[in-house]
Amino acid sequence: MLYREAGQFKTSYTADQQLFPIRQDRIGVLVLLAIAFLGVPLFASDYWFSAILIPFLIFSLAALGLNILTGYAGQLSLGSAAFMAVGAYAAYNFQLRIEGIPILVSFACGGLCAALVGVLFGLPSLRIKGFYLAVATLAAQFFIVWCLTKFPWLSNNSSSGVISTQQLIILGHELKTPLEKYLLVLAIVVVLALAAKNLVRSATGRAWMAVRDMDVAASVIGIKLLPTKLLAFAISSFYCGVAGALYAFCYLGSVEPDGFSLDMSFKILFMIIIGGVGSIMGSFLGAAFILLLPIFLDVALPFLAGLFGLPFSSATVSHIQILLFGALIMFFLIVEPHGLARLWQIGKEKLRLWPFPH
Amino acid sequence: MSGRKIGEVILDLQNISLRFGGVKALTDISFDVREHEIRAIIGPNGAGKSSMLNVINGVYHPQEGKIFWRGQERRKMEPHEAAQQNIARTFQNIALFKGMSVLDNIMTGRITKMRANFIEHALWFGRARREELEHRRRVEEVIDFLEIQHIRKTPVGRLPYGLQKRVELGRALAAEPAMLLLDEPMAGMNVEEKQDMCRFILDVNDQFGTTIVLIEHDMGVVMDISDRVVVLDYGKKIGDGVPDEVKNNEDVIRAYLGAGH
Amino acid sequence: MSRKPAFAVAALSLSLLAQGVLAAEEQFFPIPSYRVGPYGANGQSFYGGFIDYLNYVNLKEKGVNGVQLTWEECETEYNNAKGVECYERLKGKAAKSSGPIHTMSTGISYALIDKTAQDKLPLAMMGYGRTDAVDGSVFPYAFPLVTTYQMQASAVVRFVKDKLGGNLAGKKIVYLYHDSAYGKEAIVAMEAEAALNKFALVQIPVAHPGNEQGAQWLRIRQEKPDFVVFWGWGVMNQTALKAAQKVGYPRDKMVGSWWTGSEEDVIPAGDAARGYMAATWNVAGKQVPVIADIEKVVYGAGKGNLQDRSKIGSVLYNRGVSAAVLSVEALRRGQEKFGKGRALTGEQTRWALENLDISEARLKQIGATDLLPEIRTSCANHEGSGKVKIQQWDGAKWGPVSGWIEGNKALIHPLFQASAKQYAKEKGITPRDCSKEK
Amino acid sequence: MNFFFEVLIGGLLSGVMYALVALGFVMIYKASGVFNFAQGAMVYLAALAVVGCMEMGAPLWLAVILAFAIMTLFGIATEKFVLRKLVNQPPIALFMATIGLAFFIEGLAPLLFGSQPRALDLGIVDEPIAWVLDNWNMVISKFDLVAAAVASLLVATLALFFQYTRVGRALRAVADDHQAALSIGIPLQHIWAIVWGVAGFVALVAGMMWGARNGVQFALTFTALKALPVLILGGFTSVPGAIVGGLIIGASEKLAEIYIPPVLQDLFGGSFGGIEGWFPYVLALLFLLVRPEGLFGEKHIDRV
Repeated sequence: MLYREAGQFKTSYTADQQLFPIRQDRIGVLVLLAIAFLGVPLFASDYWFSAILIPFLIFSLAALGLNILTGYAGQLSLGSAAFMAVGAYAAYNFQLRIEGIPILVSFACGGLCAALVGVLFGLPSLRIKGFYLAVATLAAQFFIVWCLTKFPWLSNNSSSGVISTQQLIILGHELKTPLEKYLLVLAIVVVLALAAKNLVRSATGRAWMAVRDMDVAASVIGIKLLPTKLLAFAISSFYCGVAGALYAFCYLGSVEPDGFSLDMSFKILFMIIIGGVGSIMGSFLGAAFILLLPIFLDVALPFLAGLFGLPFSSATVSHIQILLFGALIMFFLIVEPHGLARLWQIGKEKLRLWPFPH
Repeated sequence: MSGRKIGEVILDLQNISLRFGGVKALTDISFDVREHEIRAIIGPNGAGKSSMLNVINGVYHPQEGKIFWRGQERRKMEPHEAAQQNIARTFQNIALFKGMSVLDNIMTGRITKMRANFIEHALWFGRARREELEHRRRVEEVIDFLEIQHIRKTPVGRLPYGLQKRVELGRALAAEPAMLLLDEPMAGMNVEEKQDMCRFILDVNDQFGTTIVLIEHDMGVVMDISDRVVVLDYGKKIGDGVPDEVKNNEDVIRAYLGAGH
Repeated sequence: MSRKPAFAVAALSLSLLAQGVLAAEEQFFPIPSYRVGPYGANGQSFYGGFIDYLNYVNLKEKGVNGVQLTWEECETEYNNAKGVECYERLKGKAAKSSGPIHTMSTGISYALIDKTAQDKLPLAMMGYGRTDAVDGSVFPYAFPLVTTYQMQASAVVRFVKDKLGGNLAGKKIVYLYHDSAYGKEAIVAMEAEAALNKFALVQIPVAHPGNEQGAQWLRIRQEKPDFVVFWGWGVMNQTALKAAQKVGYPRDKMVGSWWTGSEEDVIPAGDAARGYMAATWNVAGKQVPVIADIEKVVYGAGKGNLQDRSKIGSVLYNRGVSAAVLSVEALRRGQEKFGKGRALTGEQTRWALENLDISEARLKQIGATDLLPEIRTSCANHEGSGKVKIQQWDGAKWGPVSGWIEGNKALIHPLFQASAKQYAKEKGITPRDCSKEK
Repeated sequence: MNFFFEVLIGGLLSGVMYALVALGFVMIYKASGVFNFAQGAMVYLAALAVVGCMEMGAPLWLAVILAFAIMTLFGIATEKFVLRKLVNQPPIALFMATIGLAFFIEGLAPLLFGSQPRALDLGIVDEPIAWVLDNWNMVISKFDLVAAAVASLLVATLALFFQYTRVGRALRAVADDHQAALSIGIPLQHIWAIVWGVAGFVALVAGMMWGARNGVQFALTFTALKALPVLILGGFTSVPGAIVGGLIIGASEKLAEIYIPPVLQDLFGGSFGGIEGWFPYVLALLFLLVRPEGLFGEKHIDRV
């Protein structure tokens, strides 16, 4: 009975409306944060920082952004990567063109630019719904990437359109090692995740979910549809934009517009499907799953092949990887359409009763 | 029915006509609603009752006619503007937010009364926090009133039909409406549930003085609780008056018999 | 939120595994390769050839002066983020010893430039990647070897000039390119050549992926150019050839970059590709002695990397071999300096790549004539050659139609230096003094 | 002016190729309400199956029949193992599942038939028609005309199939009302399997035409991206919509590629072009703002 709510009485609405109303959750989150900030840096290698943890956090943030739009406000978008691109290029240009602007301010401005563009492409959402809107967001995906290729000013006239990001200097200290970058990304992601959690439990979040669940009823209650949807587009794009800036500055160090491809948008979409649509935690679980699965398959498949003495060529292994990836997505949708977050919840409910079966 | 006193005309509909493409849904309908009264709209299936409610709270825009709200002519109005003028409603087919809990659904009902912006929400600080507490208190009053304390954290999708109807009423009540539009609040309920619902409607009307416009099929209920009844058939008004008057109206009897009732 | 404790434990165990001790006489090659996705077919031939040659050296001469060659592949799918993950995964093993890293992707190379410099691992970009890295004073660990997009474009223009009777003044050349970093790189070179040779240059971009080029080719028909210089990619190549046929533009008035000149690029276009020309620095075919020998030795021993042996001798297979030849020659050069029979660290390999001297005679000795031009690198010149050949597709195979053509170094290399200088400024790098390097 | 018409006609004929792919989407959406993102991957699989069978020694006609059999089997398997299990899920979940399916096919197809790009020779030379070229100085490709003919034939066949066969009528009934369809006496599952079979057939035709045009290779999956704006323009449920939408998209994107970049160049300087990637999408988007249900889609009224 590790996870027991019984006996935790709420005597005020304040107590009931805490970020994590259940004591075990509060402790769990604190422990998790302690591990992430203090524990991981002690043990993880550079590989884990730069190849897994940093991209995991960045993609979690992007998935969180998409989840706000798709999971909470119910507007399907296939253009997340393009908004990341806006964030990345904007942050680069703020650093480049404004002398002495702090890097964090650049990131925030990158996010704001992405939010602006997001609002622009969110405008059609008043008239267009569902798949039609999804396909319309593809317009954003292709158009934005094209603009970044076509206006050389945006990439500081680099002949190829590729930008190399500036140094990360915070309070006079240059962040160079993967560990330092990891801590920076972690801090930003934690702050934004908490903000997102606050948003979705407030009136803003309720308005989004109302629009998602039944837009006519929402408007009858007094929710203005267009501003609500646009706010979702703006905040979602802001998150994606900041994620894009981090992707450029803290992960790759150099990006080209084509890198923010449709494939990447899909990847982010998969994260929220697998992780759980309409769940903050699901965004993190999904990002972890989608990033780790191919790496796991990469390592495990040749091993398995060797075990059974199958003569798999590298190409075969790679093809099987893609195939399994697709199969797993279908499997998840069939078996647990609410994603890993739901599994986690079921697990918690089991724990509540454990060790008694009922 | 103690403290209730029927007041002035609060809503006046004049010569309303509504068309979808070539189909006429409402034709030249006029009637009024007085403050604090319970006004019923009845009629056979397809008579245009729901369309009438949709016109009142701005979901549909009639091609012809005038609407006066508290003596002022309303221009073309959107549903959320109706909500801001304190008109709340429930729906024939329950229109709750399925993914949210009972508490959140009812909290949503108070959205027009909340002032904090999204930045305050994100920081969960100051006004946002105060408002959340204050409105939670009001919502808990509604929950107490409707006797649904035990299910406040349950996702509405998991509730039985009768309770969902009650939650939907709660969401409308949370807005502290001046006028409440109820679209078949008792459809599909058993006798006990109907009695409960009647009690709630009368209590709302009595305790808060809320004006109620009600669509209902159960003639017994309508005749019992409403002050005045308007009867529609094929999008036209065929009767209007106190229950006894309407009961004896020739057109009304014909329409109902003709429709198989 | 997430379950990072599990991560941490796994991270620890995996990193320990990754940094397992390598035997002293093994030279490790990290290979971030790709065999699936849109360009998977290209990667299969290239990395097949690369690995086959490493195996060949192991089988034939027991490694480089006794140092066995080992490697590990990681699938990048030609995707930048996956490429970085692969690099980070492989780099642990490469800490002890590392051969040059070939990504065969401009995007991945860009993402690795800073990282490799920081980790002191040598990044080879043969004919792709960040071209201003020719200036080794700013990019000590990046090597755009053999030729760059700009030098290649310049060489192609020189070839076209020859074809058109030695004078380009008043002629018109269309530059049809994939609208991406890759396609845009060569624009500066084309513009510089146009100014120098006084020909009219018409630039026509094609949006990715390029499976529709109706409008572009109607425009080319309208423009009536004397030649089309073609910087295509993937499906864009076949589509261009088909579209050229569709509007009746002669294929033998088209010259492409080396990404457009493999069997994979022309076979799907069928008959439409006959007569088409493309740049390359390695000839195709099994008549090259070392290629024939690889088939005999490696495939004879059942250690071949390719399932489909028909690809042996294809342009990209041979290019993979040429990349491996160059890498192995670099190891030899390094061992001469740092000790024969010893594996080289990344830093030592870097020195070797910067001090390459591969002559015709040496190439002949290892049976690799025409697989590579002569190469002589230095701190100031990480390209080392700048020469290509032009080959032509006769409907069944690629055959060379020119000797080695060198791009206009005097025109192009200053562009690199200017660009590298700007990069150094942006990044706060103090360039090395090349006169002090040896 | 001559040039303008040349571009216009070329664009219209390209549009036919887009419509071929879009038809597959429409088939499945009409009958099962599934937005099948895997249609592009199915085009790839079908074309690969044809060249794969030919490489194993089968003549073209046999390869086509075999490929059709493979596509049908594949359709039935998809229905049985994926869609049937997702029946009561929201449409968005089904959409996601088809994205998964697309990945599955992209892994499976090369495993079965190899991944190297190959040519598919249908015996039609893609050259300008000499007579038109001589008399009008206009380039009109033989291959494109054949493609247009094939597309017309396909649409006619589909129309006949829907109009005059029992299965076809059942399919139409399903599109209107799932309950009503049951009364015809064909189980819904069978109908869906048949729909996927038909979509497979459409994919096969599209795959062969595109494969013959650009080579059989992974990039065939991108054809789906060309079909999406066609769908929004024409409406997801309309066969004529797919054709007309295809023609509009094809013509306008070609004209745009020729005539818009010079305007942008005058405005901003620099080099533009390559706008084909996004132009159809933006066009479709603008169109949607005016008519949210597409050209031929049904108007949707919110009922409460």
